[in-house]
Parts: sequence; C-alpha cells; structure tokens
Amino acid sequence: MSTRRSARSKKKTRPLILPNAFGGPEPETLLTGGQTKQIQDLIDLLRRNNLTELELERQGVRIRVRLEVGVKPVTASVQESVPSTPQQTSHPATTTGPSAEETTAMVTIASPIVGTFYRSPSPDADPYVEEGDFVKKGQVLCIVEAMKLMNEIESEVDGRIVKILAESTKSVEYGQALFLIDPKATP
Amino acid sequence: MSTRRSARSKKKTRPLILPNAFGGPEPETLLTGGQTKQIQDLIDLLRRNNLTELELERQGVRIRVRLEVGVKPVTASVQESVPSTPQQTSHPATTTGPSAEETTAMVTIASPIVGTFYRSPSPDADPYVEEGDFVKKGQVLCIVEAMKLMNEIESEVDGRIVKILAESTKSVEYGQALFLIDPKATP
Amino acid sequence: MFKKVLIANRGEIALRVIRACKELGIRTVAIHSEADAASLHVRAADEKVCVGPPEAALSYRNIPNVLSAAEITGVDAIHPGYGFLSENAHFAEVCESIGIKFIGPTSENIAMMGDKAKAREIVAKRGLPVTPGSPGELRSEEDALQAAQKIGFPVIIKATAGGGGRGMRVVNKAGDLGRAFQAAQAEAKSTFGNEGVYLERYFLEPRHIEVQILADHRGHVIHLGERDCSIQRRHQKLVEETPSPAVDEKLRREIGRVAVEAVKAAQYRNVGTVEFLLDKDRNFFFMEVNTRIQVEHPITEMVTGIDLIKEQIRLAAGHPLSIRQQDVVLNGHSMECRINAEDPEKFIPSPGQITKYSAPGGFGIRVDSAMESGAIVVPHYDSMIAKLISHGRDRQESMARMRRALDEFVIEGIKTTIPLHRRILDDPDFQKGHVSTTFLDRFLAS
Amino acid sequence: MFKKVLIANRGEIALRVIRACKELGIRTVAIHSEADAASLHVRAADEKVCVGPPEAALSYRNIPNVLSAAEITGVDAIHPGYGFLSENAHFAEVCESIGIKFIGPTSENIAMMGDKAKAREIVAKRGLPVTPGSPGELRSEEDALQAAQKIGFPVIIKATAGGGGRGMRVVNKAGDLGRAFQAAQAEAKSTFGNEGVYLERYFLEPRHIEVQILADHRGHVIHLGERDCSIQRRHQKLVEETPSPAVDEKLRREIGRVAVEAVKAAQYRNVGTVEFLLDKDRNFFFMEVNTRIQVEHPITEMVTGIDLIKEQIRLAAGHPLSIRQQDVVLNGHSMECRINAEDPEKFIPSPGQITKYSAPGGFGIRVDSAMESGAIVVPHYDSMIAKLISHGRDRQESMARMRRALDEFVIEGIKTTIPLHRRILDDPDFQKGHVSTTFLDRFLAS
Repeated sequence: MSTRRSARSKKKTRPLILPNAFGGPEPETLLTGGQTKQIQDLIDLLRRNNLTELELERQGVRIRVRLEVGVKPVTASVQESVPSTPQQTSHPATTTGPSAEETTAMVTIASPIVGTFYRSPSPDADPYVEEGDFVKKGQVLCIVEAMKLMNEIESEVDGRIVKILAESTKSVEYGQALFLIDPKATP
Repeated sequence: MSTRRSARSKKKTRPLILPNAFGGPEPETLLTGGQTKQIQDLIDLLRRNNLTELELERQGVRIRVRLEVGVKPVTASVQESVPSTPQQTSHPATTTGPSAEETTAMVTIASPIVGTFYRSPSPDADPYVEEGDFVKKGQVLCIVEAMKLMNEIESEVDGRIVKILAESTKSVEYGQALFLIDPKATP
Repeated sequence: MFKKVLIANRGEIALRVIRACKELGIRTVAIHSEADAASLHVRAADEKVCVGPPEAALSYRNIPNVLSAAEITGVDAIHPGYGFLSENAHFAEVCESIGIKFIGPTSENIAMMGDKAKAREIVAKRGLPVTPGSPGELRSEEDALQAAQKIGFPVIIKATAGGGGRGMRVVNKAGDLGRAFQAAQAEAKSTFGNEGVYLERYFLEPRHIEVQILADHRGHVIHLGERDCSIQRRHQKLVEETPSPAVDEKLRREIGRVAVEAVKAAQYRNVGTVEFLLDKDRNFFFMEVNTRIQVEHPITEMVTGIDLIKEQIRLAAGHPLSIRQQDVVLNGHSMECRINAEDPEKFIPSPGQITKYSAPGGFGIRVDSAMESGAIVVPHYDSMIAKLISHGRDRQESMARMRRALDEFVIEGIKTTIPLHRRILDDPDFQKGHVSTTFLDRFLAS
Repeated sequence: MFKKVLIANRGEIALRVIRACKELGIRTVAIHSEADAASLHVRAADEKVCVGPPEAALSYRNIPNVLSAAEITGVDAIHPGYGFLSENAHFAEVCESIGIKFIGPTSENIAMMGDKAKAREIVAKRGLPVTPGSPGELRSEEDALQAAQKIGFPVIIKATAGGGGRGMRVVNKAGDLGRAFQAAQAEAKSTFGNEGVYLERYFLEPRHIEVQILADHRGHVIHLGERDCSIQRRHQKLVEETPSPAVDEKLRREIGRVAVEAVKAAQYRNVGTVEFLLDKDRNFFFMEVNTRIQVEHPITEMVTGIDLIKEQIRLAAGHPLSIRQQDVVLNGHSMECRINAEDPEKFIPSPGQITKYSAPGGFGIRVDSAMESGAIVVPHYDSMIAKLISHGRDRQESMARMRRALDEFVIEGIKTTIPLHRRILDDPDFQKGHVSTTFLDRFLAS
C-alpha cells in the first residue's frame, strides 16, 4: 500500500491501492494499408497451416479464404464497408497500437479501467517494471488510479516486457494497451 | 404532309410534318480505367495463387473473380451498386432497353425530341416501316409530334429494322430508343 | 459558464448535447463503449474516452469509469442525456460531491421523484389532482385490495421505482388482484432492484399529456406547453406532437399551472417533465415527474424556439431563467416520429449495418440522429436510431411535411419502423387527432 | 388547386418545389437532361421526362421540349424555379397561350421588370426613391456623359437586360466613360442579345437589401421583411441573412412600404423580390424587381414560418392571399450559406463525384440540397450544390448554429466553399454585422 497524489487530487486523502480485479481484453490488429498484401498474408497463413477455410470479420471488413479439399486452388474473399472509420480526435494520451509484426504471439496487457497510469507505487519509488524485465504471472506491472483508488495491474502471463506503451502520470482509457509481453521468452 | 390528331389536340388546327433535323446520340457503357486496373490486379493475385475464387466488396462495388478448376479462362464480374441508381417511377412509355447481345453492332435510332410517337403519317395510313423491313439512310421511319408539329424521324443508316421499341400514339422522351437497325443486313 | 462538458451518453442525444455545447463555445468530451468507437457522437466531440466493453452496465452505466473519464479530461460538468445514468440519484450525488456539476436536477429531486408513490403524495398534499390510487407504497395484498375497492376497478399496479412499462399490471376484478400484485412485485424487483409497488385507477382511453418545465436555482419555474404522447406501444412512445389536439388555450393554462405548482412543491431545479393523464371528459391527473431531458423534447423546441439543452446547461451553470412565462409563444405545430431499428410489424429489433442512410431535409424538417451510411446498429442498446421532427404553421402542414419526409427517408441494410409511421399518418382517426394510449394496439390489431 | 405540376428545373430548387407539391397533395413531373438522369430531383418526382442532352440550352432551356414534356404528361402548371426559363417572358406567354399555368408573375410583369431601365422609370414615376441615374436606356456616349455629369462620378453602367454582374462597368472619371460604355454594350449584346445599357450612381460601400413580396390576383400585396445579401463575390451572393443588422423596425416598415408600392405600380402578381441599395446614411434606393423565387428565399421562410413555394403555387392557382400584413411576424434570425462546388480560394469550379456526403442536422439547421453520396456534380450547370440555412432566437444563436453546422458538413470527392464560409463566420466585422457589398473583396484580398 502506498499513497500518491494525482494532478487533480487536492481533495484526496488516502487513496487505496487495489489488487488487480480485472481481466484485460486483447486488442486486435485492424486491416489497414494494401489489401492485396493482406489477402496474400492470409493465403500464406492458410497454406502454412493446411487449412481449408479461413474467415475473418471485424468492423465491417470480412475476409474469407477457402481451399477446396483435394484441389490445389484457394478461394479468397474480402468484404469491406468502412465509411465510418473512426476519426482520430484529440483524446487524452492517444497511443498508436503496435504494428502487426510486433504483436505476433505477444500478449498485450490493457487497462481494465479508465484512470491515470503510474509506473511506480509512489513518485520517489522505482518503477514496478522496465522494458526487458522478465515478469511472472500475477506480478504487479503498474497502477491505474481511478476515483482516488489505486488499482494494481498484474501480468497475466510469465514473459519478458517487450514494450511499455503508456506514459507514467498520463491518463488511459478502457482497453488501452499498457504493456506488450513476449510469453515465449525465458530469462 | 399529312394531318393527325393527338390525344390532347382539341385546340390543334393543321399540324406540320417536319423533315428530320436532329442527330441521335449513341448510348455508351463505361468502365473507368481505375476499375479495369483493379480487376487486373485481382486476376493476377488469383493466378499467382491458383485460387478458384476471389471476392471483394467495398463501398458499393463488389468484384468477384473466379477461376474454374481445370479450365483456363478467368471469369470476372463487376457489380456496381451506385447509391444513386435512377428509381423507375411511372414515366410515360417506359421502354426497357434491349440487352447487351442484341445491341452489338446494332444502330439505335433515338427520339431527338420529347413528344408523341406515331408509326404512320395518319391514323388510316400504313406504318412507315415494319420489323424486318429493309430501310435506306434518310428514309422516314416514324413521326414524333411535339408542340402541334409533326417531326419526321429518318434512318441514319441502310439496314434492316430488327425491332421497333416504342408504341404508336405513346409519348417518348428525349433520347428514348425507337428503332434497332442491323446495318450489316442486306436484302 | 462551463469550459468543458462530458456527455455521459451515446447516439443521437449525445450528438444533440455536443451540438448545443459547440454553439455555446463549450468543449466536449464523449465517452463510448468498445462497440461505439467509430460512432458519430465520438467523432463529433473534441475529446473521447473509452469507458468499457459493449455491455451498458460495464460502460455507459459504469459510474467509476465515467467519473474517471471526467476527472482525467478535467471537465466542469457532466450531461447525462436520457436513460443510462440520467435518473440515478447516486450518480448525481457523487458528481456533486467531487465538484463536477451534474447537468440536471439535484440528487434530492431525482431521489424524490424517482419514488413515484412519494411524488404523488407530495403533489396530492398541495391539493393538485393526482390519479385516484393508493396513498403510498402497498405493503400487502390486503392493502392492495382495500385500495382497489376504494377507488374501483379497473386499476393498474405500478412499480414505485418504475418506468417504461416494467412492473405494471392492469387488474379488472378483485379475483385477479393477488396474482397481479405478486407478479408486479417480482418484476419490479428484478428490473429495478426494488419491489415497491402502488396502484392507481386505470383509465380506459386516456391521453398521455406531459408539460415541459424549466426551473432556475432561485425557484422561478415556467412551463413551455404540453406534448401529446398518446401514440404508444407497450408504454413506449412512438409519435409525439405539440400542441395536443385535445388541449385548448384554457386547458393549457390550467394544466401548465398545475405542472409548475407540482415541481415547485418538490423544490425542483433545471428542466423536467410533468406527466398527466387526460381522460375523455378533459379531467387531468398528475402521474409523475421525469427528472431528465425527454426523447421528445425537440417538438417543444420547434414551437417555442427555445433550445432546451442550452437552457439545461445555462440553468446548471447557475444562470437565472432568461424567459418569463408571458414571453413563451407557441408557433404552429410540431410532430416527432421515433425511428427504431425494428421490424415494423413484429417489433423485433433489427441490428446490423446501415448500407445506405439518406435523411430528408428542406423546410420544416429536422432530423436528430447519429446514424450515417456504413454505421452499425449494435444490439446492446436502445433500438431508436433517429428522430424525425416536422414543424408547420398548423397540424395539417406539420403532418403533410412528416408524410413527405417519411417517404424521403432512406435507411437500407436494416429494418426500421418508418413504414409503420407512414401507416399511422394515413389513419383517419390519427389525422383527426382522435387518439388515446390504446390507439396503437387497436391500430396494430386491425 | 392544380392536380399535377411539371418542375422545369433541376437540383435543389427542383427538389424544393417537389417537396412543396407533395405536401399540397399535387403530383409532380421532373424534367432532366441526359446528364441528370440519376439525380435526386428526378427520383423524387412521380414522373420524369428526359428533355435533352447535357447542354442547358438544348434541355432545361429548350422550350419546345419542356412544353412537349408538359403536354405528354398532362400537367396543369409549370414551376420554373430560378434561372433557366424562370424569367423568360416568352416562355411564360407560350404557357399561358396553351392553357398551362406558369407559376410566377404574368409574362407582362416579367417583360416589364426584365427591362431594368423601364422598371426604374415606372418606380420613379410613382415618386419612389430610385438610384440617381439615366432616365432610361443610353443612346450614345454623349448621352452617357451627360447623365454621368449630372449625377456625379463614380457611376456604374449596367445592361438593361442584365443580371449577375454581366455587362456592368464602374467608371470613376469622365475620361474612362467612353471605353466603358462600349465594353458594357458589347458584353450586354453577347450575353443577353441586347446591347441596351443605362447608368446609375455608384455607391462605395452599400448594402444589398431586398424585400420579399407576395401579390394575389386581386392586387393585394404584402411584404415579408428584408434580406441582407451584402456578402457577394462578383455580384454573386454567398451569404444572406434576415433581419439585416442594418435595418430597424422603422426602416423595415418604410422600405417594405416602398417595395409594396413599387410592385403595385407594375400590377405585379405572385411572388417577387424588390432589390434596394442601402447607403451608409441609411438612404435606400430601388434597383430592380426579380420576377422569380430567389435562391435565398428559405431565410424568409425560417423567420416567418410561411412556405413561399406553397404560396407561389396557391397564388398561381388563383387563391387570394391568406395572410394580412399585420399577421406577418418575424421570429428570430436566419442565415444562409451557399455551398458551391468550387475551390474555396481560387473559385475554380470543382465538378466530380461526391464520394461522401453527410449533411448537418439538429435544431435550427435546414439543408436544401439534391446531393447525396455517389452523386456526380456535372460541369454543365451552376456550381451551387447545397444551401445551408440556420435559424436562431437572435443573430448570435443563428451564427453559432451556422458555425457548428459548417463544421459538421462532410462533402468529399470535390472541393467546396465550406472552408470560405467558415472563415467568413469567424471574421469580427461580419460577426458585428459591419458589412457591405465590398466586404468580400477586401476579405479575400487580406
């Protein structure tokens, strides 16, 4: 337990640090850029894995790749309808998500709540973790402060911290990626 | 010269028949250069990967490319659902245009004015032409009455009347197809 | 005046509030669930914060996340819209306690009016007409029977914490009362977490008439005339209009005066709506006070020219009322059709992607909607996707405009209630204004 | 009342008239060129007739084809919109002669007012204030010099058949008069087929103020207040508003009275607009009468609640005026921005396909447009693609709404004047209402 003052904390007394009680969802990569390249990637994926069919649908984009059984050729279909792509407005602490290659087989630790991100339990303490550190499942990675409460965010896996995606003392929204962990790495 | 009474001709006295003074425009079908290029890209993708089928839908345009197993040629179809397709409302004398095959190498004689279509110079006279007739360039095919004036419409080519597309005494709009002529036919 | 406001809502009402803020020069913060990241209300705001997963309870109703979003963006005030947290007294109270202005009535107002039986009591004490009914919450079946026999059958049992038709039961005779009482209690408990119920006389073909009121912090209250919301399906309003074809100038003054007195009795602040039943003999009875901006507020705006959302914000910022009762002029007639993403015959929700969206325009037509071509109607929230509002010099013109606007409205990819609205507008009884809250059931049955 | 009306126009005004007809229960016939076959105005009508190739002279201005379309569809009346055949006295006369009602003034009204010098004469004879100028058409350079010296430089030479800035020349001193006279004559001849010119005093920073009038067949005339159209670029209006920031109640009554008298002097019928110059000392001078519905008519509709297109149709059908002057009430303020498909800095037309179109909505916003996603702006016609109209309780609110609506308006695929309008609305002089017809040139130069 430790106390900490946030930017708007004049009225605050003794905030609590809570253990992680949330399960973070994993962010997915969006189809952006050249479609031909993406379809090719899917076809390669299909072949490598000896799949017969692969379908992907998210936010109005549907991709379907099919390999006829006993037949060499593959069927691919993409359906896109995206007039309503989210326009980036100035939101607090915008973080561009990691690119597709980076996230391959990586685990993302996302913020389960809206609040303020802190890398250390108090201003004069050391950060919980640094990039390159090896962490254990259940190990505290950071704190997200919300409503004067300090919520400890724990790692969901064993692995190595590849990247810290949020900046200490800055606000984070629900689902925002905080850490990228390589679960295959060993010390 | 001849006189004739139209449906609304109570006030009419002696209408004139005028010689053809209009040139009919030929309707065209268009596929933009950009679209052709995109289809080619999809075909290349299909071929490179020995796919059987590839479908892409985006903002109202759906492209599907299919390669039949064991068959060399490639089938490509483009379906465009432009949001502003003209809705067919009850307009006077709607004529469904002839299909693609029929018009191949055919000449369409279109109405150069808005008015009422008559196949014969007077109600008791024989029609100027019938389907199957051979006509000469400059030969009168019909009359379109407008503003109490009878306008003779002439053939623009030598050939055989394949189809008469408008109905006598019914109204026609500007550019409406009246006759389909096969210019290659000989008597 | 506030510098920055967070809008704790989504869809058309969030966009409506953002528009008002922009016109007042106030910066805006949108919140959204993961399902709404690409929504128009999010792009329209200056800032945005994702507050949770698609489930409303974990996002739009998630008080810690909504308040954290307000804190990290440094807003002065929160506008709750309607639904979600708008009538949550606890939320309003927490806002007050952390120094963020809740744009709406006080938490005490919400709590008091949220207890429907209590609200009736307060109003009745002032000598104002309330529907004959039990004096307060019913303690037992015997209590219910006694009350019902005193006022006469049929009666309607309602949840004290209720709204929207949940926890309601109509009872025609004493023998049915016991079962209905228990069913209403159970439904009230499961829906509102509060099993309290009360009963009232049930009117056979009443009109639903409501009066818009504005109240400043000094206790000055004015009303902006009535809205007739009799076209309902299962207590869900579908078409609203103002003025009501059943209310003349004399009745308007009288019902307006009662509405003003009722909210004065409760020391009410900000905007609110007083709901009445109007029976066939033009007797009216107080039902309840809605402590939020209503879905149908635009029709009042169209005839008065007063921007109710701006008034809400000004009043919340402590400005006194800028309009006196005698300055309120009602110009012409206005009507609203709620366009829902539903099958127009079976009323089954029809979520999905809107492949084409083209809203009507021109003179006397207003559309409040956050939809657009390509938008996805998600299944997690209310099915209302657009409000089509007409205005004309008289009811005739307003209806003619509504008809042609319904014909113009193109929403493809999902089913909507547009065809139903078109049929309602062609109904001779509706055209004559001969309607009651039972109109739609009979209309749909025929 | 008419059973069926043909709309001899395209785009937003055709759609505007179709909407009014639908609200009146009148069937509609759209005409279109080959370039407009897929246009919204065509689909909105009950019937449609293609009247020619893209060139307006061969389609929308093609009198035989337009009248044949009217005959084969059996309409009772033709609404000409603005532009095209709307001020063609010959067309109105032929309509009259074949028993099809021309919805507008009489052909005599059009012919008389079309001769600008003649119109000035008629009005001056009634003792009404006209801009000091030559008594009629100028016969020679000497004639011009004499007139100019009498009224004093600077003067402006105008075509008697003119409009829209063509055939106009400003002359600052006697030495420049000869060349300007010849240039104006040549331009008048090539543009209007009529070399007649006249001259007037040229005011340095005048306002363009126009008064909307309605006249029935019995000769009753009322006015609906003024419009301030001072924001012009090369005599093309860009922004209009009502009431004018420069006109108070007293001046409004006075200028309205003069407008009514001017059209009475011409035995004018149906709707029309009387244009005035207002100088810095608040003197006003008659300029001309526009014998058609104006592009900017919606702002008058917003503040009066009167549907001018419906009034045109009713008056043409022989109905007497249903409104008396004392019943005309002006509510609040309204402003219009003309959105053109043009580069907002270089004013080069920008035809092409609109890949995305999303119009603003909500309270106090009206959009008159026939555009939609996927529509193609063809290069053959006027570049105006939408009229954005705001309404508010006062000029402040109306401007705030216009600003936020301009921010919301999405038109992709082509360039539009939206960014220019946004800049104009941010200008402090514009915000204060300190403008004249020279405002925009100075604004663009800075």
